[in-house]
Amino acid sequence: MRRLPDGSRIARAAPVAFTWEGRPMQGLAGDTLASALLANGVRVVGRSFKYHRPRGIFGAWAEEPNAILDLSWQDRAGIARHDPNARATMVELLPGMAARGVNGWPSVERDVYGLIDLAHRFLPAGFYYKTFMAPDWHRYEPGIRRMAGLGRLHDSADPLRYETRHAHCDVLVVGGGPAGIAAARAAAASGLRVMLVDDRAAWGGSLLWQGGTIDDRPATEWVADSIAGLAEATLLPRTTVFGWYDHNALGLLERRTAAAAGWAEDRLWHVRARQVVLATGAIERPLVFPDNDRPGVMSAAAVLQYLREYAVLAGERVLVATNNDTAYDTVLALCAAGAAVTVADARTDPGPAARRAAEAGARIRAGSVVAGVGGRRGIRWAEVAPLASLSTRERLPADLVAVSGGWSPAVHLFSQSGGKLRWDEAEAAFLPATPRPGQHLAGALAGAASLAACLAGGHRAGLAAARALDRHVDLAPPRAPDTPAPAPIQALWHLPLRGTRQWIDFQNDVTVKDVALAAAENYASVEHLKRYTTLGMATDQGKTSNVNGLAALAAFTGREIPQVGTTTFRPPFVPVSLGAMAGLRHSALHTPIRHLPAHAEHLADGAEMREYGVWLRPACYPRAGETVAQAIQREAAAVRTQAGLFDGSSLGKIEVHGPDAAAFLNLIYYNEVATLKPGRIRYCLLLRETGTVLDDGVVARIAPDRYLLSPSSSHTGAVLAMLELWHQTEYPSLRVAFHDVTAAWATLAVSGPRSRDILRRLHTGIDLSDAALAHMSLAHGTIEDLPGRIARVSFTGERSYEISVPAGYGAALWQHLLTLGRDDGITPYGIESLSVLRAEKGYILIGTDSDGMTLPDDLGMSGPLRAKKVDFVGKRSLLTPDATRPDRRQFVGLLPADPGFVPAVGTHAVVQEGGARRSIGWITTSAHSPALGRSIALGMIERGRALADAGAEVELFHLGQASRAVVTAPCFHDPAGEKLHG
Amino acid sequence: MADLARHPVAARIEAPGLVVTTRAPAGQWLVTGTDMEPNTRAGTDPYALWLAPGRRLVVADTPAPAPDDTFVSDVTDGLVLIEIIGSRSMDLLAMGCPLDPLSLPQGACAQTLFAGIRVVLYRHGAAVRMHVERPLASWLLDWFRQAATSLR
Amino acid sequence: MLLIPCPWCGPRSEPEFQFGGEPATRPVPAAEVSDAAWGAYLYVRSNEKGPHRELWCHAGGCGQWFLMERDTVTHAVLRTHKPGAAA
Amino acid sequence: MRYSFLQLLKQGLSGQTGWPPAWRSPEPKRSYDAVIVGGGGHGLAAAYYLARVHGMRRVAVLERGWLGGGNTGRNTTIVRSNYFFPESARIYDFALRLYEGLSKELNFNIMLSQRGVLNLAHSEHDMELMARSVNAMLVNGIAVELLDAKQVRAEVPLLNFGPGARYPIHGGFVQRRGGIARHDAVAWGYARGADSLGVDIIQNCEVTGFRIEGGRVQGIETSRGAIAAGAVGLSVAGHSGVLAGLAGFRLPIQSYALQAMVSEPLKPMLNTVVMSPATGMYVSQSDKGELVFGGGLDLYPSYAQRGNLPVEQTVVAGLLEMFPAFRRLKLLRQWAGIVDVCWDYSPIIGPAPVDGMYLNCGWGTGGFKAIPAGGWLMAHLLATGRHHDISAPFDLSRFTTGRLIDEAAGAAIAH
Repeated sequence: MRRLPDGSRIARAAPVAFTWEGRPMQGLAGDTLASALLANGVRVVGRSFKYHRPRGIFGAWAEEPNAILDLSWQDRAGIARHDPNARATMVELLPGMAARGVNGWPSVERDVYGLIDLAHRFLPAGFYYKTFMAPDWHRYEPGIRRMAGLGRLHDSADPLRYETRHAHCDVLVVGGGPAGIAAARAAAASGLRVMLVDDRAAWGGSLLWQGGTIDDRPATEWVADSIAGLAEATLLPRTTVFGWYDHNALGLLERRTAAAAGWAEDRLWHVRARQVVLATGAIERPLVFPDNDRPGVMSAAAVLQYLREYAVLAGERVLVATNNDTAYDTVLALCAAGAAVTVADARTDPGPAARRAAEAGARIRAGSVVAGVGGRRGIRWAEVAPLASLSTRERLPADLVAVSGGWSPAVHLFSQSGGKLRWDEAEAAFLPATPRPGQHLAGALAGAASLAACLAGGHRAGLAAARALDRHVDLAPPRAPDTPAPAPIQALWHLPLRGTRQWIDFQNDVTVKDVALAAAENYASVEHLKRYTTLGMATDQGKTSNVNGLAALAAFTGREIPQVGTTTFRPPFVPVSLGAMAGLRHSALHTPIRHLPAHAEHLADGAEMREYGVWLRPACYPRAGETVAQAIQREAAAVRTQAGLFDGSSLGKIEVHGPDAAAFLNLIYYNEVATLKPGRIRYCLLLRETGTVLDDGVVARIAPDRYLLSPSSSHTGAVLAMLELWHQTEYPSLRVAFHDVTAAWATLAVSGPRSRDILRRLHTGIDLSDAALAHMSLAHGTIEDLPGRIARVSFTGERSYEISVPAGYGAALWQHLLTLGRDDGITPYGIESLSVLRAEKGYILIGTDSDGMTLPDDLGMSGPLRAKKVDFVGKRSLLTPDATRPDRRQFVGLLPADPGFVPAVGTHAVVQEGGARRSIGWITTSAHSPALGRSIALGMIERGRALADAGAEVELFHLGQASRAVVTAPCFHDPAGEKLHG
Repeated sequence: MADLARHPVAARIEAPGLVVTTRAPAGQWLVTGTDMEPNTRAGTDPYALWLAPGRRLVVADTPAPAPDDTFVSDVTDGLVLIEIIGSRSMDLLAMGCPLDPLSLPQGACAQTLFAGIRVVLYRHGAAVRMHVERPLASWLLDWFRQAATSLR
Repeated sequence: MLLIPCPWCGPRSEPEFQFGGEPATRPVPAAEVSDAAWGAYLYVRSNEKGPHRELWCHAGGCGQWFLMERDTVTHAVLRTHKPGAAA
Repeated sequence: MRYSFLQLLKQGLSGQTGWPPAWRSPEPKRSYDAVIVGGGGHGLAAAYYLARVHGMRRVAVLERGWLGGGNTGRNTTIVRSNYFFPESARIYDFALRLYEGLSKELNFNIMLSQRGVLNLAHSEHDMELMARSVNAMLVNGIAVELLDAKQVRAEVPLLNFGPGARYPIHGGFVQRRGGIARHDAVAWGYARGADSLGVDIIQNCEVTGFRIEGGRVQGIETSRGAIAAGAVGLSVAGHSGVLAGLAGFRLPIQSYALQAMVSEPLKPMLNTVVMSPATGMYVSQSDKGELVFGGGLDLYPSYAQRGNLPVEQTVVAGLLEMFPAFRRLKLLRQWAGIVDVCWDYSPIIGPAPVDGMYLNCGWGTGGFKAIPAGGWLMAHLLATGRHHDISAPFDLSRFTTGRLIDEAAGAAIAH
């Protein structure tokens, strides 16, 4: 193996320094890591998964099964990057790259674990299902896990951002080879929005190394002109279309050469295309023969590509083994480069291509195959034998065996789109059957065997795509000289040689014997074969092994290949970095969060902000040296004794308007709302059709045809969707409309005995007397010259006023109220403090005290079920046997036997039944109550109300600790509510 | 009488070929009543954006009286107007929204998801305008700040 | 990634929509509905393999509910229409 | 032939050519005492226990495609029994206990790796709900531990404890006996066991109709001829609605795609199963070194075993929020099973509306971990015609009485 002085695009490019296994080496600008390694004579690049046999570079692009390396480098922005499983054939060589082999110790060149191969007789496919059972798998698993896996995760977190981009086009052409370019050219001529995508850096696909003439010019000139002519189109080189999703949506991964600082070069594209042309080419199949996994056995097409594109001669004494004509391009190129070439062509009459090769100096062995190779970390010799008598061997010195077993069209995307495959006996390949709607197939994918056929097929596909979008174009198709039809391929699978080891899946070490074993044990479905032997489950996903595997299975089960069929093609076509899949959705940008209008003020006042539902809200306002718990107690006490200020702006505000507003809401809400008088407010529940409580909140009637609903902060979206659903589908004739104005208003609550004294200092036209503004009523008016309203609603149990002004003024009103109330000890309080206060009152918090099974009666609210005649949402569910059984869990208070002990939320109440504990419910809220000077709790307990009436004591259980508590009514403070009405 | 100050949500984000700024419209109203052609914009100042059958958002750049219709809610402070202008604005939109820009000519408007958030999107002269709920504005502007660095 | 034609907004991408279950008319009045009939209304589904009648909401767009007939195997959208319109 | 290390050595000396078929591929007989439709884990386990526990010999399993090819071969292989309600705890822990002895019982290594299943809490509210669940489990006799943030970090250092975390980790709870098992091996182990006891496993045999007379099932029409049956069991997961339709009734089931993904294989780095309902993902590392991860359902009914891109990206975004170090790893493959989801996320086990026909379905996202119990209880139904007391609460009638077993509501987290 050596670099030739010239004869390729990059032969005289600038040198690029890199290291392999710590050893400095030199490649050229434009090399892949694989071509650079070959140029430096590196044979062994890895070790196989099970037997740790040496592995060398086999292919030249996405099909590569062996060269999976640990790669560290600095990207063009100087950021340290690492890829534990980099496919060397698809890595563009950059200065300073450090590559290392994986899965070998101390190195892949000299791997101690290679000794395992000596025991290969006792380690067939699926051996681990038949042993490792005594004492049990846990004894053996750690060792097996250390042996498995390829690269190692560096713990250096990847600091980069990954970009996602959506795009739309009329015609997406996948594949920038001759067929794809011809299709894009034809489609673009109609003025349609065309997108042409290819996973290589340069356009032309196989033309890059196969040459040929198009329109009487070198193919590369035609490529350059065509690409230049596609200036209007979106051209995406270095981009792999990795997945076909519903309705012509495709996922693309672009490997940019440059990205802005802080951004990864990977960019994910979502493309929606009205028409798609698939010109994804084909993948060469290896031949299957004894020890065909040795480093130095390579794909014939890859050898040609390394020679023509990277000026790397992969061997001096070459045996080319083939069953079809395509390998002869490689033979001619090798002869021209001065290599000694012998060809073993399985066909007895290989035809004109073989004659041309002989004239070029190659020795032809017709009707022959490669029957074996010698050498462990490289090829020393190869044996050729007539197919008809495999035992008569001719040993040839060789340092390279280039193999071609035929070509499998890259049907991955076509199959993902739901396309069915058909076995073509003449081509010995699975070809796409009928294209899916909006889909056109061209080139080698569609079985085109010559450059002329590719160009014609691509052109036709481009025109067909345009025609499907009512664009008719007449454009002359590109022409290539007609080449004589190739001599037919002769299907050649594994060789009938007993006692030999013939590889099908190089990376996962699956041999022909393994397929025979699977067939013998009746793992006879192709899907069983894959899972039992792990054939095609490695990081190349069977690109070079699947067809050889199922052909072997067909032979061992007496079936034809089409009867065996293929396994399912799944995205992604090539592995895609998880960072690219997630895009910008990480850290703060992972999921949106809502801020209150007075957000900045809360931070300034030292609030401990926490996420509640989708809002960021103050939990409490710890002062210097205060713990959160102390702050909560202080704030709660202040509200009980003086006054507190709370930001309730996140509470839902849905305006409902229309002549049928009252009638409609009455059909939805559990409580009676049609009789509510304007200016009055009622606490109501909303049920799901299953009768369970979706949300609670207050309903205020503004006018005969106007209501204001106030669902809880985290349920506003669900409530609005529910109202729209019932109105649009069940009651479309009712004249009512809903406006979600939650974000338009700031709502601040002043609560406590001194609350009204503070509000009197507020300049407002609203009459604050109890006569004019009783508890559970509201009034509109100006507040400091701003349009607003004041509602007397309390969740603390104290006299409370909720003041609403346009959201832009929320911050200023917060400061203003603090100033007005300073002399009355006004104290900002957060949600955790509010939770203590509402717990003292036994007020329910939906989603904390209740859960997805709670019915209204469980919360002690059975009135409306009896009173309301209309069929409100969920009504019938309140009459089922389960809804009316006596042992349901009910909402109650609990006073711990030890007043100083606050039982943890989530503590269960238990009873002893038959020597075992049974849970009869749990604590949903608990706190030390400043008002009572002791611990209190709320919970849902079976037959809770009866226990409360009897003042019964229950046993509590939390993480093994027992305690006791008396069951009480939920309200611990001012049960008559005198403070509210005052 | 205290003169309470109004705190708008304001931001300006610049990158090569891109300027993202917040605007404070004089008025925004959620209106139910007369219908209009779905997903279109009518009028220049004030102008109306279709939201649903029989529902529109009326936006006034300069002070104007509230619209007169069956059901009007003033949401001036409830929505933040973000304006995106510059040669790279389409690239930025393509990062956040699956909508095809061609389906948004002058005179069209669309309610869609941008960075996962519901927005109203439409062209306004050379710029693209976007209304987002006030509480989500700061998060979305943070998204713009981070996304814009990809254009440097 | 489904492309769903909202009856008002035209074709939009899947994340803008929410599946709302199979359309069913609620048996009324509550007092005359058997437990079995009510259980069937709440929980039993046709769950067709193939063309399937569904309720959807263009939640990320105009917020409207609409009916869709969709093939649950191929995901082809056969038709969408406004509620109440020709079912 | 018994599987053992010695047998491997003995066979090794003769080129591993002496192994018998793991199961036969018999032609279907004209009649059986019991026929189970669905050759996944649940169906094969039911057939095994019918023969093993109830001594029945004329039993068949009919599989439309290849055995173990449905959800059994498409899930993320997690086994656990950390459930909220006593009825759920009993059935899932019964399954876990059976799993613990299954390799020996079947003489087939199912690679049960009880490495612990860790659920994460991302707020104080989460921790409170978690305490409720943990206590419920302890009372149900399921050993679980509540952990604080420090303990979680010690267990899984790779987790995101960084300052910019959108979902800070406040703690979690772990079931040590939970873990993963090799899903294919469970299907193959049961198939081999059942076949060895005389059960006919008939693949590529699609049920096209039922012969029902007098409200009782008499036989089954299939793509390979008619088969008479004394009793019929349905275990076809996502296709339960289709089979029910053929038998003339409907089920409270909606079929959804549930996606799963694997990364490229890496050296060992994650030794626990980690679940984070809030970020919508769960993950473990397979013995081959791949990260196996999944998340919530695709949000609309589907019988297409592929899943959609938005949910896939949401799951990956959740995985990376919990494990930022994984950003550079690459996705190797993505697929989906079709899961049969009930309103209360609990299974349906018991008699079907047609006499002589029995249901074991509705497992939704939790079917794999329950295979041994589902099989055992279905066998009991088919053999005796009556419920075992563990399966009784999961009878179809609960959707009429309203007595649902709503695990999602109980634990307040989607499981």
